[in-house]
Amino acid sequence: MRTMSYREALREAMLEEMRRDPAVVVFCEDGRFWTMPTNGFVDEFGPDRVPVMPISEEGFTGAAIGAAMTGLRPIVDYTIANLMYVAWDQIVNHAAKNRYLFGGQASVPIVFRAAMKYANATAAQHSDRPYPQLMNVPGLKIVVPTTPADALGLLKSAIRDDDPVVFFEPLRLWGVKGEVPDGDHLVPLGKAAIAREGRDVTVVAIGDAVPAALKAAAELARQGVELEVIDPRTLVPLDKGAILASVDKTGRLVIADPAHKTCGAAAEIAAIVAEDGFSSLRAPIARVVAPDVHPPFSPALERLMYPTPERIAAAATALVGSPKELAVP
Amino acid sequence: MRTMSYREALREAMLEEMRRDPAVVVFCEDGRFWTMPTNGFVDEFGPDRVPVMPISEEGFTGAAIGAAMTGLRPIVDYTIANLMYVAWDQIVNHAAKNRYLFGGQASVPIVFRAAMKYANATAAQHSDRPYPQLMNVPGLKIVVPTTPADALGLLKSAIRDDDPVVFFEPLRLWGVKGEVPDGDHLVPLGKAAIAREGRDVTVVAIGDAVPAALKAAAELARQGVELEVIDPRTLVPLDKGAILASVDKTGRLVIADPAHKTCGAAAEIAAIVAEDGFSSLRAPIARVVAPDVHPPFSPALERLMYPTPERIAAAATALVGSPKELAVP
Amino acid sequence: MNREQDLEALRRMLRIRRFEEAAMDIVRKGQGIAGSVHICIGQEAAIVGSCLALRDDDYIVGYHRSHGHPIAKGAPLGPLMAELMGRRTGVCHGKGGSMHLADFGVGSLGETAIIGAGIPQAVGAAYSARVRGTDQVALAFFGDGAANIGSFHEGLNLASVWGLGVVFVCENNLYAMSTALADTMASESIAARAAAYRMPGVVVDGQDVAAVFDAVDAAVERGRSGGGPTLVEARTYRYRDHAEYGNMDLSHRPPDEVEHWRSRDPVELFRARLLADGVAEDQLAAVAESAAGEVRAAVAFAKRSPQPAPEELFEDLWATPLDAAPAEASR
Amino acid sequence: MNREQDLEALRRMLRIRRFEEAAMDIVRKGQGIAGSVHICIGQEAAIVGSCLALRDDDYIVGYHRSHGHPIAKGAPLGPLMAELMGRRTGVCHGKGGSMHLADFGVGSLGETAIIGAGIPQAVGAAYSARVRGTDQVALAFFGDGAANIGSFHEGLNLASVWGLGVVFVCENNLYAMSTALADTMASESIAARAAAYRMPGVVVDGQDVAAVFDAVDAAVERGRSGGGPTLVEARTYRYRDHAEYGNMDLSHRPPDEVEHWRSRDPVELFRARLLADGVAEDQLAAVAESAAGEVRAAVAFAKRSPQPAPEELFEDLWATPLDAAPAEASR
Ligand SMILES: Cc1ncc(C[n+]2csc(CCOP(=O)(O)OP(=O)(O)O)c2C)c(N)n1
Ligand SMILES: Cc1ncc(C[n+]2csc(CCOP(=O)(O)OP(=O)(O)O)c2C)c(N)n1
Ligand SMILES: [Mg+2]
Ligand SMILES: [Mg+2]
Repeated sequence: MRTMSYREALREAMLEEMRRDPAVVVFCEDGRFWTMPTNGFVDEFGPDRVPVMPISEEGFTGAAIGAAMTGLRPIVDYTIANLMYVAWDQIVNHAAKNRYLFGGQASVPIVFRAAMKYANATAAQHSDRPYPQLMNVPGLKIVVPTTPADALGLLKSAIRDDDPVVFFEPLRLWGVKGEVPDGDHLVPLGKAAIAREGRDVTVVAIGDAVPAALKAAAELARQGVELEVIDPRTLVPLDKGAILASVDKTGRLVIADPAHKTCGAAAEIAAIVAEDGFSSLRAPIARVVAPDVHPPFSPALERLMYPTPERIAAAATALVGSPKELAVP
Repeated sequence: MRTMSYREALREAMLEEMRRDPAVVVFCEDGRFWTMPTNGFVDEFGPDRVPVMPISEEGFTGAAIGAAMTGLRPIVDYTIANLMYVAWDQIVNHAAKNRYLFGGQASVPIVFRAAMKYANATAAQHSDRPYPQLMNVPGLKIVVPTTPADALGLLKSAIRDDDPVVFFEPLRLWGVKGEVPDGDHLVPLGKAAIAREGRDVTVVAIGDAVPAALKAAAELARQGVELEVIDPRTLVPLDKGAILASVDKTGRLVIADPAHKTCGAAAEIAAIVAEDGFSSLRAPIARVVAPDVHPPFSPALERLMYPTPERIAAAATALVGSPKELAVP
Repeated sequence: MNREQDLEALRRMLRIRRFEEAAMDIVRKGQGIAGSVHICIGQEAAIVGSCLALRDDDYIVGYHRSHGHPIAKGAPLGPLMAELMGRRTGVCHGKGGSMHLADFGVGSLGETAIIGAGIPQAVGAAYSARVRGTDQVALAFFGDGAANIGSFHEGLNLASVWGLGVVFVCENNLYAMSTALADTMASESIAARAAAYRMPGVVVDGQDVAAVFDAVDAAVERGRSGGGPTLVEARTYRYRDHAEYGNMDLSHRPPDEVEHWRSRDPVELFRARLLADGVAEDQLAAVAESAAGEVRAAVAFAKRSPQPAPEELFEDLWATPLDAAPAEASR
Repeated sequence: MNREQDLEALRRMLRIRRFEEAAMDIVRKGQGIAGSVHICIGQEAAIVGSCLALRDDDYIVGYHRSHGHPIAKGAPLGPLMAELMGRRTGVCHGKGGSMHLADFGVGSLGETAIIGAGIPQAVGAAYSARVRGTDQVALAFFGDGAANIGSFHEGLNLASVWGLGVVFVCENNLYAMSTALADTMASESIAARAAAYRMPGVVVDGQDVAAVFDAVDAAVERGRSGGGPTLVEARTYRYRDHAEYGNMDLSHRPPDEVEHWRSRDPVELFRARLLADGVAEDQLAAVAESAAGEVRAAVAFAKRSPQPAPEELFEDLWATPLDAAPAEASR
């Protein structure tokens, strides 16, 4: 075991895969700058594999697609998830579609990295969590790791995957440290983690709602309510089996997600359970998500946006009836 | 009453509003061409209000935003919904956000028109139904009319609305004719239509799934199963009250939508009912939607994509148990 | 071009012409080509002259007016025609259709229905060649309408900054749908925009296949030897309206403009040149007959090919399937 | 500029300088400015020279390095500083913060955190003026990094084709974050790109407020009288690193480059010029004191302003609220 931060895990994953496979290249504005996880890569891998990047998201995303269809495996780092919108056409109309459109003649093995800067006082144009939009687009695999070990293992798997993978990183978690297995640590796409077992309420939590759900679970456990916290880790393909099995056990479902409510990942998970797990459900499904308003700049307002341990605990408690008084910090 | 096609209704709405308000302008590539609903407008309104449009979706969407913040009310016609992706940054990061970002100092009254060419053998890059993606973005009102009267009345309301409205038109319905009230016909945003009343199963249908659901309802009625068909017409704001009231009556819900399944409008409607209408539900919710695969070019394959009367009838029938044999054409 | 190349140029132009005539015939008769069909008749010299300057392993990327490009790059015609008819034997298994022909076997990386979007993809293919240590070049075809979209700007700048072997070939047919280029671009020429990226920009007579070949050949040479990208603007004209959507003709164009360009039919011009150069009438007739025969065979192949089976709807989406994840769920 | 304008130019440059110094001080002391703060100190002449050439009812659009623009356009400082502190009295009610200052009251249509995106919005404002029959012009500020993005290309082309009164002002501070312009653009200058749109492109010394004024004034005149758009490239330098995110300095820059530009401080240069021109030291001191006083008052206003109340999270999103729909539901 090693201890590293989420951010170090991202760097380590890219380093290991670039050493392993000369087809891996990195496209990132200011990717050589000291603030970036790829700082120094140019010295080891040379300017061809870490090219200087003009501010041209559409252009370099298209270039990554052309490169991927002809033998490379680009990692495209948008640095801020909102900047994907500038390249949306290339991601949605091309990266996601080209393999299908061309009858499988070529694959598009790209990893699109997108740090999500929400809860960081950068206001609406820099704080989005756009994975629900992309979940509606077939052809993209979508990952949101929440621990350093998963960041490492999923990023390495994503780089080796032959399909386009969009890799969303809650920037809040970049600084979090954790244990990481030694050796060539791979985490498969499409496999949920049971972050905590429990019998009373299933909490499917996404991104930094996972640590929030774990805090809520620790607090409620003291009151005799046991939450089962499931971290899907991969949103497409979603490990439906793990979610349905848990709801089958608990009969109650809370979905905690920092993305917007309408047509969010939480809506999809709720719909799946309302379709395929209806007979297990003993209570309404509850979504603990960001309201349908943009992240405001002001920290006094922005902290009202995202799932907190308190909001998750309150939703879970409401589903089981009301036990003793809550005291989540 | 007048009789007109959906396409004529679009033209009529724009004509009436441009005559009424000199601030209304139209941005459309080839908007003066005979194939377009705005053909001839330049003769009446002049080249300033119907300017020639280079192929610059990002640029002219940005220009529409600048114009809207300074007193105009642009109608931006993308002609094909997929082309919105090229302008996604301007739509999502700016049109939807600017009012909020600037503390309400200016509004962004734009209507974004987007014809959806699915079921038309134009393959994946021209056949998307991207409203679920935009439903996840606060700040945009979203409309999908299904009759000529609604196309007219909703487009006129959208043009008069002070917020950005995205107006999705299933191209399959452009040729459909229907009765339209005389005079200044307005349909309010945010109000569902009960397209058919029934007591057994609620079918919330979107876009050209509405005529499909009505066919299914007519067929099932002969077998004694009464579908209630709800056409939300506006997806944001969604008329939740109408949907919940219907499910409260029927206890069963089918959602029929030509958009992709994951994180689609159907997922949102399912989630709302699983949250707020759970106690009314007597059966699992069923989604009759496009599978998570791109629209293929080949008509032999593409016709398997979207909700048909048969698929809707089958889903509704499964929810009520199995009545007599079905014979939907 | 040498004599052999001359005849190959004629053959490929005729393949395109006959292929598209056959496609229009199928559309007209309702025999099974659905969707939007964009005919490039009139532009064959610009397309073929460009592709003949490439090696087999060089790359091309195209756009919605897509039939000519893979044909000019040497793709077999049967799977292309089957694709237009949406058959399972189509080069894209019926998934792409007329706007998305692609034949990776001959370096045709696909055509896109989104204006301008192929341009940066070609840049990426050239970048890929450099990283992989090959000297392949990449050629991007696009229309005049694409010169006003962001990807044009970003793609040309990237190629220039990275010093890549890309040839940007604009088939300037003067119109984007109904819109005249003169109304949407104030620049003197599209080629003049090359200066903004410090790359050479040349205008060439797009009806003269040899002139196009020469211009593109020089650009390819430059690109292959590390000299960076070039923008070539081929002035040409399409003889059909934007797409084959019924009762479309060129009636909204100035008649003398149409007349002028029709009198400069690229196939006729080149045939006349070859005759004047002393090539035997027979030889030309043989080339013409072989092209026509290939197209007849392609149509026959396409028509007898089966429709895709329903389960094929779900094929070709993923390289590694979605259910690859093991069932066990634990951290 | 006449003498009155000279003093106004100095006043506005000093407002910006003092305002940003105060903001940095608050950041450093952790007194309540969160998020990314991009300081434009060093670039004041480019900004003020541009805005002084505009009328009060003309429009400006800016970018992430946003403080200088509304100040130069004449916005009161208190609501700007309150915005940086996320207060309800902020010019954007605390919704926008440092990257999104806007004061529509003085024609400042907002700053955007998305590179290049403001450029076409300025074009739209100028278009709007024409449709509404006014002679307002619109000015777009953007950085050198923005010259490589699609919106630059599309925006300039649209303004040119439509013949609008837009002035495109590039504050070329030679870097985009850590990336030198020379590495991402092969063109000789940003101004040279104007030729691709048949508009004039001029390079001006961005440290000389009078030179900037003259260049922009001519462009505004041209735009206002129907002569179309102009691209002005002001060569300048920022004295802080990209943003105030702790331990950032200019250590990765060549020291003599930094030295050279620091020796050309736009405020110092202009003050020296005015003194040499015979303006009294007193008068300059009075201007300086008034600017400093305004900033002190702005800081005091911001600090004593209340935080927004929780329900304000939901305000300012819609012009017409979502629940406006009547309950009745029938066709
Ligand atoms: C980004 C984008 N905008 C608009 C369209 C609609 N459209 C299809 S073809 C076309 C005209 C293209 O003109 P040009 O590039 O000159 O090619 P041509 O058709 O003349 O060969 C337009 C506007 C599109 N497909 N993609
Ligand atoms: C479309 C987009 N790409 C990238 C970024 C990240 N980013 C923010 S500022 C910046 C550098 C901008 O440089 P320039 O335009 O020269 O302005 P300057 O910061 O030098 O004033 C970058 C890359 C962004 N905000 N938007
Ligand atoms: Mg053209
Ligand atoms: Mg800069």
